[in-house]
Amino acid sequence: MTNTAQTIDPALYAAVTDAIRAEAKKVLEAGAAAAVVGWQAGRRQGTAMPAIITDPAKVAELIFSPACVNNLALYLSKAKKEIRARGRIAIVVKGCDLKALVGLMGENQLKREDLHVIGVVCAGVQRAGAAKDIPLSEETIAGKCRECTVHTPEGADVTVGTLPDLPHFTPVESEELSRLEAMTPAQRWSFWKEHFARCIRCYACRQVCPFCYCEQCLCDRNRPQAVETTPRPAGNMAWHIVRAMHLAGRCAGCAECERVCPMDIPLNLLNRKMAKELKELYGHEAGFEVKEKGPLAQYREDDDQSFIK
Amino acid sequence: MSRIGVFVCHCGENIARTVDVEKVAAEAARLPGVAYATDYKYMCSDPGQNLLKNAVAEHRLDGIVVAACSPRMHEKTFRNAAKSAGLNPFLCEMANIREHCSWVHEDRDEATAKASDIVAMMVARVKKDKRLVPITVPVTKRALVIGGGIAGIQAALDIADAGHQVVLVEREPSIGGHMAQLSETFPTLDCSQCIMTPKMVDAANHPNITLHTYSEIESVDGYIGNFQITVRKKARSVIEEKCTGCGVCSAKCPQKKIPNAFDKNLGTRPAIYVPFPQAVPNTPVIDRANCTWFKTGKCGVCQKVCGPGAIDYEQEDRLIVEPVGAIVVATGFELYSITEKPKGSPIKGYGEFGHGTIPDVIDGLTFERLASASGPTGGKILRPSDGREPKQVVFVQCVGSRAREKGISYCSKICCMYTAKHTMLYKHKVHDGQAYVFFMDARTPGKSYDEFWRRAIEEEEAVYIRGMVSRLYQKGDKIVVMGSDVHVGVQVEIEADLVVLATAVQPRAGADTLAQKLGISYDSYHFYSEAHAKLKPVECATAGIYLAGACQGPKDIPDTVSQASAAAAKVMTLFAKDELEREPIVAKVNEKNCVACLYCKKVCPYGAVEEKEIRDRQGNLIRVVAYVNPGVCGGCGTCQASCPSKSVELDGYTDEQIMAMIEAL
Amino acid sequence: MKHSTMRLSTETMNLDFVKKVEALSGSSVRRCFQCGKCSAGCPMRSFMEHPPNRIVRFLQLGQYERVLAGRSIWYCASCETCTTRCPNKVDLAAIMDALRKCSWDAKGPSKESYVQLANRLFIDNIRTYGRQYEMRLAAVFNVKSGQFLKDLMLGPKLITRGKLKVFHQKNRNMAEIEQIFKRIEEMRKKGEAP
Amino acid sequence: MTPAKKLLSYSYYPGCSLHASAKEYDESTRGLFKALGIGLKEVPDWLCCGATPAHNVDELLSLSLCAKNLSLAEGVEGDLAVACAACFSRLKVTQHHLADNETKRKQVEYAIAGAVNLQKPVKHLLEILAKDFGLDRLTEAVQKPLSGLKVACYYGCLLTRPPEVPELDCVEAPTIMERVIGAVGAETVRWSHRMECCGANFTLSRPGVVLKLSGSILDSAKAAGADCLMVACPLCHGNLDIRQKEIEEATGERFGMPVFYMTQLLALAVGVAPGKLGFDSMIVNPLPLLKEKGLV
Amino acid sequence: MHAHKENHAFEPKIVAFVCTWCTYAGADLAGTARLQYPANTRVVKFPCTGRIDPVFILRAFQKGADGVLVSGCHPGDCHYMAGNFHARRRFAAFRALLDFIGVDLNRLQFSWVSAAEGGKWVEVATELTERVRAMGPMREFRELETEEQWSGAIDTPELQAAYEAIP
Repeated sequence: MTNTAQTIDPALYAAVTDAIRAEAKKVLEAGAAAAVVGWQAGRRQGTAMPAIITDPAKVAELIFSPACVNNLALYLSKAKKEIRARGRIAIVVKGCDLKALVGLMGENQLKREDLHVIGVVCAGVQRAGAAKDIPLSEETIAGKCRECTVHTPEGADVTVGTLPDLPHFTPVESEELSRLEAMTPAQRWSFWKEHFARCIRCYACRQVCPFCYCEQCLCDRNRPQAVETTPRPAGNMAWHIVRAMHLAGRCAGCAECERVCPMDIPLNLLNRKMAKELKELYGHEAGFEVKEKGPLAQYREDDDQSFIK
Repeated sequence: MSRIGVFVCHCGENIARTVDVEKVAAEAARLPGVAYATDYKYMCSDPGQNLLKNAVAEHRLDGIVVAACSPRMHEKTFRNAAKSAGLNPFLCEMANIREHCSWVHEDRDEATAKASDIVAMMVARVKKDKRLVPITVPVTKRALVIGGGIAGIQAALDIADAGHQVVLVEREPSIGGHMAQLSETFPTLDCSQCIMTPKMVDAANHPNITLHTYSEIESVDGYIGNFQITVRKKARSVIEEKCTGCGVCSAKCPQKKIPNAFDKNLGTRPAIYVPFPQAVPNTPVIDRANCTWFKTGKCGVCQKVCGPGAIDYEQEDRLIVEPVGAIVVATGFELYSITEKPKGSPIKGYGEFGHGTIPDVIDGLTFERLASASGPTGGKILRPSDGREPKQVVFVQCVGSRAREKGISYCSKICCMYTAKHTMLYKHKVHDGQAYVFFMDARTPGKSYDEFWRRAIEEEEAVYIRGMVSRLYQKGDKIVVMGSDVHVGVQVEIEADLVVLATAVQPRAGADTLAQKLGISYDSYHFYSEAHAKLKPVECATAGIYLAGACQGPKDIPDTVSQASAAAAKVMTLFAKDELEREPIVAKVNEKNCVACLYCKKVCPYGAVEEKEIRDRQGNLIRVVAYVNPGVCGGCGTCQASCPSKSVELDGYTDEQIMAMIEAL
Repeated sequence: MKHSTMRLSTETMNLDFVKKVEALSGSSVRRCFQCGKCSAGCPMRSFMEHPPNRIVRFLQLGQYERVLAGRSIWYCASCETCTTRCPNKVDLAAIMDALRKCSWDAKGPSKESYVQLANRLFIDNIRTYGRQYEMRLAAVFNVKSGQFLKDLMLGPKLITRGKLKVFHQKNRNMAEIEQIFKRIEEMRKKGEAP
Repeated sequence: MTPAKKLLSYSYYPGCSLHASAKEYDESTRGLFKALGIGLKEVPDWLCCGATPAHNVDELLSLSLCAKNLSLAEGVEGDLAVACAACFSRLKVTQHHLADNETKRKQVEYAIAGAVNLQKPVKHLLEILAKDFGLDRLTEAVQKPLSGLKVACYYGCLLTRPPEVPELDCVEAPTIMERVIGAVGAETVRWSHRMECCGANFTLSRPGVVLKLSGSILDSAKAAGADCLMVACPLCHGNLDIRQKEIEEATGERFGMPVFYMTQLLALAVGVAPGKLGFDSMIVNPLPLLKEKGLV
Repeated sequence: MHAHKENHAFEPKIVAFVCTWCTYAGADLAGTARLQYPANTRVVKFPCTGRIDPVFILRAFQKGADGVLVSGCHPGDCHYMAGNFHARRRFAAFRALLDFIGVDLNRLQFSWVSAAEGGKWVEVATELTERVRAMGPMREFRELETEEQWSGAIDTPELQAAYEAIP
């Protein structure tokens, strides 16, 4: 599997782009979907942005490239919810995006039969701020993609692309997680305290998260106020704790929150940690199958209670 | 601005001794929103309650905090007082400064400071209290009684006599339970059958009682006043309506040698049988596991000989739904068996007593069948092994009971008395025989009980040996009993002809499964738990369900009958009202914010959450939200803690109320 | 002492001793409710002046002198029948071990010296040779107990059948054995072990 | 039916008696295992387990001696096979006890200057034969079935006690010996004194005790119609065999009941030469009985 | 007056979130039995541990609690059948999160105390109080309350004075 080259062959993305276009054309023309949610080229060179295509003539706008970072599941759970009224929707998903879709199905937000899922084989996407239009390498690949286990999405209606040999990437996220776990609580506290102190409460993390689909966020409520809303350290700490807790057992690790954070807070670390704990405690992994009940909505009588006196 | 009244109780000296109540009241008066604060010697007394009522009127109070004992003690009292003063009762809260403060701390300053904190927290809470209206639900005035032993029969008769319909469900083919198996009963030695059979017939003939024998509870839905019970009527293979009880089928059945469980397998019965001659109903049942027709498809004798054509080999289990308003659980007990238990069972058998392999080592109930005039020996005491009359009989008490090593640490309560009875019955029937009893303590509290036990020793000459038995083993046709007499400190060896073990009283197998269906709690032995050991001994913590008899703990017949009548009285109290009021501590969904992730539905232990479709005027589906059925909601609040957007709230424990308390810290 | 009145007071009940026995044996003494099942099954009961249940009873009353002074504890064969059958999970065999240790440490106020002597020789044997040499054990026991002629007839029979070794080889772990004994003594001296 | 044959191999702790008064137990064990193709490797320079005298007066010493032996056994591959019931009980109790009690474990670890080996499975020969090797295979290996021989299996105290420790079989009504010897064709009698105490280590200090207790065991076995006794403990063997003559003198009753180690009978059945089984070192001569039954 | 009372420099604030059926009743029983324990605990009553939102624990720390106790019915004894089972998972996850954030878990205790376990209530409350007393005040959350944005530390005399002034 490993190749000696240090970069990912961009041929994959071009092939996938063609396949997406063909599939989109097919489903739109056949009326199997009212719209296709995918990516199109961004205004600036080497960027991409979400696209909703309804006209079969415009399928050529769809692309797939290392710049297609967005998790499109968001566009079904809240961002462009209104398009769901049009009928069956086709959606282009990377493996990580599909995990979010699966989670949303378990939470009654989506129905499988309402979707035509076009899975794309993905070797990785760019990290935030990486130089555009060059092949992905140790320098430019996103953290989550380095340890990706879902390059090929499973359970889509069609899956396009063939995975090339991949170079070995340093697993920076798990290394960072281990580094934090090895710290004393006091060290961890000051680590997070420094990061959270920078938070400006722009809520980009919330906006971009496919699972933050509540009509009214608990953290915006003022009767009672559970979390202070001004961007002060106390409220910031509370916000990030509540956010991580609410995503525990649900977050599928798309790491969009971390990508969009203007203050570079390593938010996906929290999500990864909770996912790891819930796997260890209850053997739960989010996003692999549609489960009626997540790990925190069910129990076993013999669950671990060694921490309870 | 709120107008809260704070009333600090001295509880005589109970609170005032360690808490400076005046200071607590003075500090409370300074809290924002407190319009009035005072202290009084006994708030729960009449003058105390009047003080509260007058203050509500005088100071136009819109919330009350009574700083006194635990709300578990007097919340109802003060809420009623508030109500009679014209205040919504749910605007009255109690600050527990007795059980949680004055009684557990000695330092006066610390206790006073803590009491003030507690009051401040409750003041903060009461400001966020909402007016709540009790929920009313209609009552179905029909009762279900589970178990047709003496407990169930008594409860059913009492309720039926009061004019209410009763559904009596019994697992076995006949009602009667253990009492029908007994010979005589202590302390009067009257014949069990003679006092039991009339009651069985009464129950069967009572116009208000519907009897389902050979039936089990399949499922239980609903709640107090409104249960839906599904009863599984097992296939009897005999049409009850047609059968006349003539008994020809049993007489002609070629299978005759099936051990009769009712006689503890001492006697035999045919494959189509009634368990005992006095059975009610007197309708036989086919034991399909042993019936030649069901095993081979050949025979059919019973069908041929049945005049009324009541035999139906094709009969299947039937499910019957019975709506009821109250349930009496009276599933009784079974005896511990000394045989080796399967691996994994917490109960161990008695290897030192031969694991049940020595034929002349029997249990107390087997002895009852031997002594019973309607039993397999016609009331003669004969050994199971060779049918000889035993001349030396050893009784061993506390087998399995009071033995934590064997997995049971409780006293079975009835064995001391029935063993004394056994020695007497034995002496009456075998005049030249000698009874020995190994015992630890003779526990004979009860009217005429100790006198009865003494009579066994003094007049019937039973030899009581205080000490336990280490081992039993067969030696020739005798059983060697190795015991000790701890009074004289020597080992005792008796070569017995028959050994009778007073084995422990245990709940029925499957008691836990039934409890799970009913939603009632049980202890580690699977005895059902009453709501309060002293003050609510027949109620379950689950409203509308009551306990009678040995399913709740070992009991003799007088206690069982008393408890059964008590349970019946509780049912009648419930049925005296047309509607039930219950605390409105239930969850409500904020439909505006709910996004129907249905987390609440997934965690609800009561299944109270449903999906509700919101439609526009044209009937188009707009969206789906969660809906909590207030009749079914138990009020635990797990839904609210789980709801990401807090779109479901538990009345009485809202986030606002709780946050207010935390913030008042 | 055997028949004298038992005067009970907080002074005469030595509950510290009971706690020590409980700690050494890891078994509760209080839990016993005197059902007598231990005594009923005890193979050695007829050799003891106090039946096992009474030993526990004396302990419950803090009467340790009566326990240690008697020969009962030395006549226990460690067959564990009592422990096996106790309805209350009182580990009487372990309590007996603990009592013997207490008596042993106090250089034995007991009447039963033969059993103690045999135990002592047995342990000495381990310390010296690492293993048991029954010939030596028996011979020394007979010399020390003054029963020179005991089992006189058995000896030759056993030797001719190769059952008693007259000679024995040294164990290569002898130094370590000595260390084990030494370290245990050292811990005891420091009060780190019972 | 028979599971695929696997090569079994064990480390072996014989214990003091098997090198002296119970040498026929040792010899027959080795002979039996060799005949069955089971490997047996003696732990080098093992020490006395301390037996009853050690735990009687000094639990810490007893635990330390056993712990030391367990760590010596670490060097030899395979589960630890133990023949003597007393050694078996002590080694098992040590593991059981020290797993639960950290304080004691620390003390023992200091005394033996090393960690306690709590993992090494300690197995009595019976367990190896009945469970690891399997009764079916044992039956297959029989060359000379012991048919007609009525055996009273005598368990004594320590094979199954204390409860919850040896886990060999039911603590009150074990059948493992009957099952094992039954597998090679012997007939077993039902009798009452299978688990009564023989008098144990009082053999030296208070022989009178032994005469009484072992006497009633012999009595009971005889009454049940047994030809011989079968034991798995050198101490029991000593009391029942070596002192049988004295018991006869004391009670005036004649038993003449040979007392076999279980391995002697099993080895005989699987075809080990009788000369290698130490029958000549038994005090009660078993040869007349074995000849009568056509076994030698 | 009470000669045996020790004077401590620091009296921790302990908030106890308890269910009404088991632990609240257990604490009542401790009172009825007149068992003594430190006066630092403030009880907030819930119908069930299932009702206890992790946010409350967080809020309690933010509002000055030095230790938090969460206690309910033993598994299988829940008045609402399964509330405590759900709570158990929720708290297992939440404490892992707090630990990862850097909160010393010695300040957060979970327990099962039944209505019959007055003694256990006393034991749990005492143990937590004494443990937290030895640890000193919960500085972490309190410091956050005083800090303004961008200020990583209390580095001006004014801020220091303000911090000292917090009760």
